[in-house]
Amino acid sequence: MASMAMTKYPTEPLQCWNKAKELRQLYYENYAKAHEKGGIRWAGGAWSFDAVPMGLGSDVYPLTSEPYAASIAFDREFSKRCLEATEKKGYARDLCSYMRNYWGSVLLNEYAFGGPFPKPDFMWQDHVCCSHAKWYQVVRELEGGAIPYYCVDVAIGPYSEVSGKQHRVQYVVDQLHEGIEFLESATGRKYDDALLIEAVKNECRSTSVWAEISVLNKTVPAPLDEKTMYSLYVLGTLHKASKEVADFYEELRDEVRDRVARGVAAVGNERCRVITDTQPPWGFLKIFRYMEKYGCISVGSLYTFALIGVWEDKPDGTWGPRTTPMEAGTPMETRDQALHILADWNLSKPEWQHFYSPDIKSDLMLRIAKEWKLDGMMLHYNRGCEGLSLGIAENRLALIDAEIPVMVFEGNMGDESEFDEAATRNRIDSFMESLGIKRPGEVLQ
Amino acid sequence: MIERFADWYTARHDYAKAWKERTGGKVVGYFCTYVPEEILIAADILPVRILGSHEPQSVTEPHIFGMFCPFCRDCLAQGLKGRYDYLDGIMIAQSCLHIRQTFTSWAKHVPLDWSYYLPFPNHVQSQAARPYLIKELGLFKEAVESWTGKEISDADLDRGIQVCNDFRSALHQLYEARKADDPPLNGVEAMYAVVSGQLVDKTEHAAAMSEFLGTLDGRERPETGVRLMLVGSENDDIEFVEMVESCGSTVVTDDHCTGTRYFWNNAQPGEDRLASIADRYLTRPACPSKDWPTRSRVPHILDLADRWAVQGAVVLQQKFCDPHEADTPSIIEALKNKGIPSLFLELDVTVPVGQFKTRADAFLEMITADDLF
Amino acid sequence: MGEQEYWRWTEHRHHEESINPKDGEIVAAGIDVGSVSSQAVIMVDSQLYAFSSMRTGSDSPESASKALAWALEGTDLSTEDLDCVVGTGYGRVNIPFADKAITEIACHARGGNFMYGPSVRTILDMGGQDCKIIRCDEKGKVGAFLMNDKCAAGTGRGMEVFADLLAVPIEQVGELSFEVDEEPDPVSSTCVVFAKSEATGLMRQGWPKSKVLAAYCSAMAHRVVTLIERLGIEKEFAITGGIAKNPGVVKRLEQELGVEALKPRHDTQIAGALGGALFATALVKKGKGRKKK
Amino acid sequence: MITAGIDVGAKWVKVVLLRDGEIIGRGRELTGFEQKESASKALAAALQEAELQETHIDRTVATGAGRNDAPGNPIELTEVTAAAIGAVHVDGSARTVIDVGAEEGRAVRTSEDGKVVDFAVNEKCAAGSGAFTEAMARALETPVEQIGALSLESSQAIPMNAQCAVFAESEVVSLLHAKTPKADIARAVHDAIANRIVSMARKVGINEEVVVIGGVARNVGFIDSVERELELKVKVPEDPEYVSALGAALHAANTEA
Repeated sequence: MASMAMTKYPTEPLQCWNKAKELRQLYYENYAKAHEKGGIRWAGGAWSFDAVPMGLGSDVYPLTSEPYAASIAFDREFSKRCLEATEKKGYARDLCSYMRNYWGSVLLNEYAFGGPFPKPDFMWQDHVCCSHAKWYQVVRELEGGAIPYYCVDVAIGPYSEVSGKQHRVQYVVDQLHEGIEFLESATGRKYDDALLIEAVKNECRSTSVWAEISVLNKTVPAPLDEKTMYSLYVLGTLHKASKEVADFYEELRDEVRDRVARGVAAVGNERCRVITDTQPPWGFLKIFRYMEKYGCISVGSLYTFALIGVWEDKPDGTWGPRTTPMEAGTPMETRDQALHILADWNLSKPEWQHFYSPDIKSDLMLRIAKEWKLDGMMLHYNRGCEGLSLGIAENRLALIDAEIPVMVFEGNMGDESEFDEAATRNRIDSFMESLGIKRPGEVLQ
Repeated sequence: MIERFADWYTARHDYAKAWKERTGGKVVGYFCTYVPEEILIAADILPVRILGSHEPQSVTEPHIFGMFCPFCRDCLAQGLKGRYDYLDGIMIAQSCLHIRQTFTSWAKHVPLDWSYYLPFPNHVQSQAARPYLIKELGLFKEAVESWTGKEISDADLDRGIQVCNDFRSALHQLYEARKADDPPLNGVEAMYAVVSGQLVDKTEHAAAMSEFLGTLDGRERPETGVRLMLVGSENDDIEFVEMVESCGSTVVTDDHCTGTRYFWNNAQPGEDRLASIADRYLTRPACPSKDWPTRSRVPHILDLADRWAVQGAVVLQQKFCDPHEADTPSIIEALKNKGIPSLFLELDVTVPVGQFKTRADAFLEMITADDLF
Repeated sequence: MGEQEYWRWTEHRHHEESINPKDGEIVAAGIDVGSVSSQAVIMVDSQLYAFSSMRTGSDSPESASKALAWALEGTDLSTEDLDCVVGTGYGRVNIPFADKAITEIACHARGGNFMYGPSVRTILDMGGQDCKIIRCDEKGKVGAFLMNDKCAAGTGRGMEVFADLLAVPIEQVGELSFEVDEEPDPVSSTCVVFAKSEATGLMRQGWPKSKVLAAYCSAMAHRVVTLIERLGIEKEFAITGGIAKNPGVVKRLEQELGVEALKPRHDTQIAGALGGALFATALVKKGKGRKKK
Repeated sequence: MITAGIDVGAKWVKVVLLRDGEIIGRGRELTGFEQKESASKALAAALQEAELQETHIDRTVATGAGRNDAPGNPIELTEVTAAAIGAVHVDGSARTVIDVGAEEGRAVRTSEDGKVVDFAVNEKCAAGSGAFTEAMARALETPVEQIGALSLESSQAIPMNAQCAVFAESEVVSLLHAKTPKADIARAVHDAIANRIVSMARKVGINEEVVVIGGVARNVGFIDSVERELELKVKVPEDPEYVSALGAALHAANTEA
């Protein structure tokens, strides 16, 4: 009854929800069945330059490890077996929990979507956190040492310093050229630059449109809640450079625009806006539903906005989608041009900047707090991910200095044994009390 | 003789302050051994590696999430407690995420004249790394020049390279001596000798070392126990090595960034000084965070084990050190295939003697107990 | 600390009347001073003659001499008759009258080999504060071993904490854990202390003790299995130490491993001291005993 | 107006009755397995002291891990807020509140009117709670209520990491076997848990005054270690274990119905 009484805004389900589910399903099938059609399978990270292998042909299918590992984490029983298989192999329990789930799936030779684990024909990774390159180094060993592997180092310092230091972009571009030679020798295929250019354009489109969608969530009430965004942004982590994803994001953007126009809310009783930080404990997304009882909605996170979204400062001083090379009319006829654009575009990814200083991330969070009209933030101290938890304690201090209420909860995105649901609910209660928001039971009075 | 190294190790802060007093030069504290000390020395700067103090502390929790390694937190504690108040600047060469946080939090909360982040390439096995690093070393050189207001000439660089090479060569001779059936020094002494080299003026250290090497033959030899090598992450923990050797072992070599990885190879002098330095750091025995796609550490470690005739390996790492955790099982496996047993231990700020001594004792019994069967 | 301590194993001793130690060539002793209990074993020419098992006090030399004295009680032997004494366990470094200290790992392997015969290859010893998996050869010599990491989940202590919490004598914990209609889910927490609060929660929900114990025994068995499989299990498999007397853990562990543990011929708690006594005997044969001093 | 504050903790249930802000009754009962019963008993005890019937209570607020088992379908309040309100009431200068109970430790930064500004809770590890000292007391074969005084007799500090309680226990045992004086071990134990707690407190910031509440605050050895680690004196109100119950009762008086 309470929530009924509080409802202020109209809500309705997303039209393109099912399409998102289908795309995801199809993606994992295509990868598994690639060989049936004489196609190629490759594995890599959600941040890999997936546009590059697309130059090998239109029948080349990726499996990106983080979202795959997250799907494992959804299945608690399977995840438990995966984590244990990895531990039994002698790997530490405090390693990246995505990595441990993924390794377990390889060790058990079980694919989360049925059947044995489909071995990739080659591995194509990128490296910004300690675990990225080691991830597939170990996979190659677990798979017998024969799978060709290339990894691009993108840790060249903050993008803000790139201007005037073009050798830093060049370092990435040089590796991408080296990588294309690798791809040709690994697959015996002739590389097609036209396909690469096409893919780069799609990547710029999908990642900038995702930022546009995130911007729409500045609206009160928010048209999307973070729990929903997870299921949508994931497509970008699967295959940001594919036409399907780019097209889907444009369709989604139009629908979200329409929701904004009609004042449709994700959470009807929205009265407290927060964002979270780092990946959530995937097995426990219901904590978001618990927050909603208080009318508290997470409108996103730097993670959901900027893991895939590519951003820039807009003339009016706000944060918005980065202008694509197509819009800017930047020439993209040659392989080298395409690779330069691709490298520069990715290096500007906000979610990569905090690797060099927590201040960069703190500033972004403060900016989001202002532009997205937040009442507070919930930081997930994520034991499962060193990379995104990097500097999180300093972020917390910076937010408190800026007098933004912060709640911290400790957990693990992919290892449920490190998340305590009851304790977390209790923290949310305390946090809501400190924000002066009464518990659901009292709302009627 | 060895006492001098031990004194430098224990009184490192007094040394640095005295050096500053004496020379009027600048002291730079650095994190990670990928920092090109040649360039700092060329600028008459004293580079000191920032290490922890192995005491439990409560000051870093607000700054570094507890899932990061104890070493990076112990180091930050030193800064927050003002133990390095004599530093003029700090710098880091990009490697693992853990120690990077020590640098960023230190730069943020401990007021300093200068700090520098050198985005050292991780893909050292790629052709692309060399031209990139040479340019970065150039930028770094310029940054030092504009800070000190003094140009670094080729002659200066040659001196920096020479000083570091001589210093490393001396340590190599020390390690050569440890190949003997009855090494003239034990692991604790060797640790004092190598780690102090990361804390003091390298010319002074090299001089002291050659003097010490001269006394080795006449030296009364400590009793030789089971020949062990230490493999893993940062380890400057004297108490730990004392514990392991007190159980009846002698540490004869190591693969630590506080040990051989730090001084293993020299820079080859050439026309392009920065290129020589770049090559030196790109080809040194790698930190696991840079050792990919090929894991070059394994053959290197097996080679050390072979040449120093080790009977067993203690594989240890800072708790939560992901790069090492990703290597450890493969290393243990490779050693096993060579017939070298290993004992795995996790390092924390302090050594839980009770638990670790039992493991160490049992490990050594395993290697030696034959005569009782 | 007046109230009953359910978590302590009961104290006991025994000696073999059929053996006359005076006829023996070598009389050797092994003393295992553990964190919770201490055992002394006397062997005559490598035959088990007498043993005692009692609680450890906070003074290890005292506990050691007490255990030894109790083992000798009622025999015609006195400490002077011992040719060699080996100390093991946590207190090993602090047994003044011991000729040598050898770790519980080596001793459990050798003791296990004596107890279960030369076919034993993998030994699980769950002590109060650590859990050891030991690989050994037909002579009982250690080939490899693995111990729990800094998280003590799945050590004997956990079981003691539960016995205390539920006021069930530790000897009965195992049996009681089978008095359930169906196996409950294991307690989720791997931390001994939090498993305790989790158990308290379950009791508050009205779970019977047996069900709570079942949930904890299986959690513990599972934790240990993971450790065992890290080292890799090689038959025959045997369990030493107090935990071997807890069918609640042992049966569940065997089930999950798909391997049966050998049945013990002696009190499994004396395995360490037994191994010590065997080492002591070997030392005498090597001329390292007291007589030669 | 008469209000009741019921704190159903992991080990004890504490009850405070207020008449217009004045304490008129208190009750305490071991929580045990029968949480509901214990809570009612504790309430009954408090009512008896106040010579009142349950029907006289205008509003009840419950806090603590077992608050949902408190009698008289109370308003629920988390431990964090209850601790803040209670601590600031007993000591107006309290800005950093450290609350250490049997199984949880928490630190709260408060405003002068007792509002929660920031808080941190000891994460899933016993090393930062009373359970730790209890386990260590057993290893030391010293009654837990004496271990505090014992550690004050210590003459030297022994660095020990508060990690897994059981693992630390084996350190204690090793130290015992190494003939380390019990007093020094006791201090090492308190230093270890204090280290854990102070780390947590530093997270929310140390703004004097620092007030320590909860049952463990009665442990003089723990307080001594905390003060050494913080390098400042802390305040311990009398009957520190009742402060959160008091906070709950005060909240009951102040929430408009």
